[in-house]
Amino acid sequence: MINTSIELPGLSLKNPIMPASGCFGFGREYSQFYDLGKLGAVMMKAATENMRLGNPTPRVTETESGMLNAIGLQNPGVHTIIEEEVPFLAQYDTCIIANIAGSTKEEYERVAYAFNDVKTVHALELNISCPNVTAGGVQFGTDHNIAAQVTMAVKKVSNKPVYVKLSPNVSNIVEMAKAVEAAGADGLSLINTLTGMQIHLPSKTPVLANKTGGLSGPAIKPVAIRMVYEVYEHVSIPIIGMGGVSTATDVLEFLLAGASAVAVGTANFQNPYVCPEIIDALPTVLKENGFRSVEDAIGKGHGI
Amino acid sequence: MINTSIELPGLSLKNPIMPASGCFGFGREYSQFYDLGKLGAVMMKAATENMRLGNPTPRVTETESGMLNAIGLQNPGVHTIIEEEVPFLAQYDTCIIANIAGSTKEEYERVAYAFNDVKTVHALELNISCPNVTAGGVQFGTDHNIAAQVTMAVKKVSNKPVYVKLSPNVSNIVEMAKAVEAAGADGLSLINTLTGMQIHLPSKTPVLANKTGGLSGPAIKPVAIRMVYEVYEHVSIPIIGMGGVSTATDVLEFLLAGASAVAVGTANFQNPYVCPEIIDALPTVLKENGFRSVEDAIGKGHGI
Amino acid sequence: MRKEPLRIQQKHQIAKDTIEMVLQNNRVSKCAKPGQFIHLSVNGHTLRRPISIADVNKQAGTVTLLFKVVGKGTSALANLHVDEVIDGIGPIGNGFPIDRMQDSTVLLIGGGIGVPPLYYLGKELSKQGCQITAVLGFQSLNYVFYEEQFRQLGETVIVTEDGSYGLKGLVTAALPDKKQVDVFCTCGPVPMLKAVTSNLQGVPGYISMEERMGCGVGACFACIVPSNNEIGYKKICKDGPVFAVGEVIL
Amino acid sequence: MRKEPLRIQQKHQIAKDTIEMVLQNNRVSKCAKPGQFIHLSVNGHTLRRPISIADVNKQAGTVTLLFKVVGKGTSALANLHVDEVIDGIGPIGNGFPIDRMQDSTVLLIGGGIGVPPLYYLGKELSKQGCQITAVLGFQSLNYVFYEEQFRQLGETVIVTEDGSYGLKGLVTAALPDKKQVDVFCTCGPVPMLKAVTSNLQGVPGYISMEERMGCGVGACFACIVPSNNEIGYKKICKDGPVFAVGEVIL
Ligand SMILES: Cc1cc2nc3c(=O)[nH]c(=O)nc-3n(C[C@H](O)[C@H](O)[C@H](O)COP(=O)(O)OP(=O)(O)OC[C@H]3O[C@@H](n4cnc5c(N)ncnc54)[C@H](O)[C@@H]3O)c2cc1C
Ligand SMILES: Cc1cc2nc3c(=O)[nH]c(=O)nc-3n(C[C@H](O)[C@H](O)[C@H](O)COP(=O)(O)OP(=O)(O)OC[C@H]3O[C@@H](n4cnc5c(N)ncnc54)[C@H](O)[C@@H]3O)c2cc1C
Ligand SMILES: Cc1cc2nc3c(=O)[nH]c(=O)nc-3n(C[C@H](O)[C@H](O)[C@H](O)COP(=O)(O)O)c2cc1C
Ligand SMILES: Cc1cc2nc3c(=O)[nH]c(=O)nc-3n(C[C@H](O)[C@H](O)[C@H](O)COP(=O)(O)O)c2cc1C
Ligand code: FES
Ligand code: FES
Repeated sequence: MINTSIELPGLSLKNPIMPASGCFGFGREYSQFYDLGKLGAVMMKAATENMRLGNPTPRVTETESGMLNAIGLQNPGVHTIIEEEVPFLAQYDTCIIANIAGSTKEEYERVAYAFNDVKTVHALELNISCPNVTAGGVQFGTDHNIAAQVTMAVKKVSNKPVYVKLSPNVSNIVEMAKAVEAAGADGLSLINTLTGMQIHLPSKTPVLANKTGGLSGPAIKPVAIRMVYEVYEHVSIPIIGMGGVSTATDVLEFLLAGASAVAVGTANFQNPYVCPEIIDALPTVLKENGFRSVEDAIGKGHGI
Repeated sequence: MINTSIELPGLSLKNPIMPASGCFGFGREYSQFYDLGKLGAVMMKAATENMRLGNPTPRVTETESGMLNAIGLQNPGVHTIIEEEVPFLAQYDTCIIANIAGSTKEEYERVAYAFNDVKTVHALELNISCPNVTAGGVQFGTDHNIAAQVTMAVKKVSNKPVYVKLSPNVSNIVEMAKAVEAAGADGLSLINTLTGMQIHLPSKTPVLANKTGGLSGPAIKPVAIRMVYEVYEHVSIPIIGMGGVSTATDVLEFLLAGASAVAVGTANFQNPYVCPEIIDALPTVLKENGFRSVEDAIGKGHGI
Repeated sequence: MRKEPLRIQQKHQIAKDTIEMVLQNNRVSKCAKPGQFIHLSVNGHTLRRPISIADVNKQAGTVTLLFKVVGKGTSALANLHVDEVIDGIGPIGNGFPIDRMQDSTVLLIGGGIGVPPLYYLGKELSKQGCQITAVLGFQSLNYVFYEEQFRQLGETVIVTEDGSYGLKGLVTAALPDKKQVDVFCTCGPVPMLKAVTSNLQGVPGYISMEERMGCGVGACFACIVPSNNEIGYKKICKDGPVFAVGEVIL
Repeated sequence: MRKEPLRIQQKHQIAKDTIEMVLQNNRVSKCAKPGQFIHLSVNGHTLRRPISIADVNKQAGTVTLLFKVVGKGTSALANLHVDEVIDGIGPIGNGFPIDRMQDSTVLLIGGGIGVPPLYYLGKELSKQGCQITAVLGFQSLNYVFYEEQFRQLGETVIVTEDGSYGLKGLVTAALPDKKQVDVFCTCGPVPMLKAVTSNLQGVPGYISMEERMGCGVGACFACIVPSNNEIGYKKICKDGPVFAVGEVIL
């Protein structure tokens, strides 16, 4: 028997697979396809203090082996999420990770604080890296001092473990990771989307109404693997890896690079069953590659 | 008749298409496939002061809609290039752009200086962005002060127009572009490769001997388009765009984003005839989209 | 909702760049309602393509899709062969509320690739005793399809932009008098939807909308349309693609 | 050098995971030399796959490739059907210098997917009056291929790693006495090449090498092997894949 369970701060995962934030809503839709209790965890769509309507449409477009999105953090606001969405997800035997975002440090604090009394939320994912919001987002995610300050502020008000989600759009990912680790982060999420653009030839304007969007999908996997690998060598907090995962072998690649768990984003759109399929395939892939457990594989791409 | 010619500092291009540095050697091999005189220009493989042997193998691997390479600037050294390679290329009716690299500012200066007397080389491309060399490369390419210093130093010793090739692995591409423009760059090349990694499951180590490599190909095109678009709005020097180009419509997308000419890299490996095929298709694509010339299309993705 | 294998039973080109595909899948054919769509996977493509259900044969266990080849995805679909299997999620969305239209006089207004869902709708409405009038707009003669099929449902007016067939102009030029219409149903590009709803102001109507989609099931917030409801928006894939006039802000 | 369309004339599985493909292209068949390879395009893949020419029929205008399905590219190739066309660049590279081996006793040593180029080589050497001995190593019985074909060229020893067929062990265990060999030609994984050349030290020999390739034509510097020459390296795709022993540093 291959042991796929893994213990991370705040998260007792039965397996290391979770849908990535923003690619799974609050789980309702995918619960039509399968029992969400199968998942290691669910990363909810970003929560901000108040309801946000997000960017104008078009908000998504396809690229080679990937896609661009500029949703703009649309969400019903943290209080509605806590009242209406968390209870739905909490019916399932899975961990819940709340992705939190804001335009100011204070907004991050208030959103984080709002989850304190929500026992069914196991951890926070601090989204300082959304490329699609003008205030906040990018600046927080690309300046290591500001990233550290937000992390520290959230840690102070929150009673949950905090995973900081880093932006890949930086010169030095290790510096960012070390800064938020020093600021008290319990874990890291790597990576958010790369900022990209596509121009629509017939209209001669960017396809996305927001002009730029976040590039996700298999196209970015090599960048994600590189960042997880580099960061793993410089931090001691666990990493949730993501970026282009669509198979159990992709998951193993992330584990070898140093991730302790793996999120699946864009691939849900292509195949709504991708998470349970990966969960079913993972033990065999681990076994074929000589591992007895998920734990066993973590960081094994770094040699001895 | 669609006019595909374009005038850039030092370069009278009959068309805006040129093979990208490192993907075409010094032209000899591809001259077996077609007349290099068809090309707008050729960007030669990087030249360093002395011969370099580069990284151990494996040096390339395939990724989804892309590839990783870690050649490590292997080249015969600037003097051999000038004596043996430039004269070969100079037989053809095309512009020659010399890509120059180094580990120190002084090496860049000496390599640039060496081309001063080579009349057949029309411009320099200053490669401050190669992710695959440990000394130099990355630091030069990700710190805007150092990038500006190298640019200034090279401009001082060189009598050729200098196009600075920027790395996409930065938090703020516009800041980099403005810094090198202020330092005297005559043009920009955007983008070099994104740093990535792939892990080989059977051996549980990175596929590339150098561990990390540069991601190129269609996968990165959205990042390249975004950077060209952003930089175009903030500089007044011309941009040579590149990253994932494999069709004439890709070329038009780069022109709309703000590129004045376009380089084709990885696509040469898949289709050795890709450059002449694009050159043949470009007039029709321009016409179908309502342009009478290449000039006409530049920057037209920015609205009026 | 499930992912379903749809076997291509027939494939025909029925107009310029326009493909008719009859797909075999019992479950989908049994539960498909007019106005719903299927989110089709295309090999080598990250995102699925939403295509409306244009007809259903419950006995044969088939659904018919009509689509125009406009880009890489639709041209890859058009190149598939009979007996190949397409992976589709569906039927998705809320269709036209046909129960509310029993025995009424219904005007169908379709533009280009907005025409397909109206055919299945028209057939079902006919069965319910509705009287159907259809106004269908196309770019030009080459693009006209399903004229005969619509004629069998009721009076049908064809409009082409260049006047190469039927009336010249836009569908709005050919709309009947409001008073003769109990309810209208329309599908097409947003400018057409706007023009139609303003022309038929006061008449109850339903519009079917399009937007670029990610998930196609309501999870990703890609296909939002502004609404006057308390949350300020609707999801086209989940709440639509059919909305009552006034439910969303065009 | 050109990009050539190669039409699949025959396709057979000849051993576990091992495909034999006969491809029609007059020009390639006319000029292919033993040891050269073809750089094959695979739909949906950025990089081409290098595969050796395993046999040639100049009359029929065909070349035969033998390849093992090891990853995505080779499995996509294996799934192609008769009459489909593969786009290949080639023949590429410098093959075995058969002119220099006339009338000699030649030992062929192949390991796994290193066996294919040796077959065409053996056939051409036979024609030139050479006496052939072949030592071919495979993982196990299931993987053995072309035994009969090689037997027709000369004495052939099969070695399997697990002893499930022929001799058990590595090819080096089955090499004949140096004195009986004028020249050897070998192709296989680098550890095998090393072992073989050290075992046959003093005997003139040629080795065919593999490396991950980008361009396949000498432009990208991906497929470098260190050499003692003045520039310090050779390109496998352009200068090789066949090198004289000592020409490159293994
Ligand atoms: C609910 C719904 C029902 C539809 N029904 C039909 C139908 O019955 N027949 C038909 O011909 N077309 C229909 N369409 C439009 C059809 O989905 C697009 O024409 C198709 O997705 C274009 O794909 P492509 O790859 O060929 O084009 P590309 O332009 O290459 O596509 C690029 C991306 O944009 C998306 N996209 C492009 N145009 C549209 C569009 N108009 N709507 C949504 N996404 C788009 C594609 O899905 C893809 O993700 C419908 C769209 C929606 C939303
Ligand atoms: C000159 C030469 C001749 C060859 N002749 C044969 C032959 O006749 N029969 C045969 O079965 N194989 C041969 N090979 C090996 C063959 O090229 C690889 O097995 C094949 O490229 C693997 O592709 P894949 O997509 O199935 O594997 P993947 O592992 O998915 O490939 C990933 C990438 O690595 C490259 N790669 C992986 N393994 C090798 C390898 N051993 N050599 C070079 N590139 C590799 C692939 O080309 C691709 O770019 C030869 C290789 C070379 C260099
Ligand atoms: C449509 C879409 C919406 C997203 N929304 C969020 C979000 O709200 N918060 C967040 O932290 N990341 C968001 N992301 C980023 C993903 O969580 C993930 O980090 C990224 O897509 C890379 O993974 P993938 O390649 O598997 O999609 C979103 C991604 C997509 C495609
Ligand atoms: C194999 C390889 C070698 C390269 N060598 C160089 C180089 O020597 N100098 C340089 O400036 N860029 C080099 N590049 C980067 C390309 O010139 C180009 O910027 C990049 O590959 C993006 O374009 P593409 O997606 O069309 O390949 C190299 C790229 C590849 C794939
Ligand atoms: S497409 Fe994802 S919510 Fe509609
Ligand atoms: S593969 Fe490019 S030089 Fe050999």
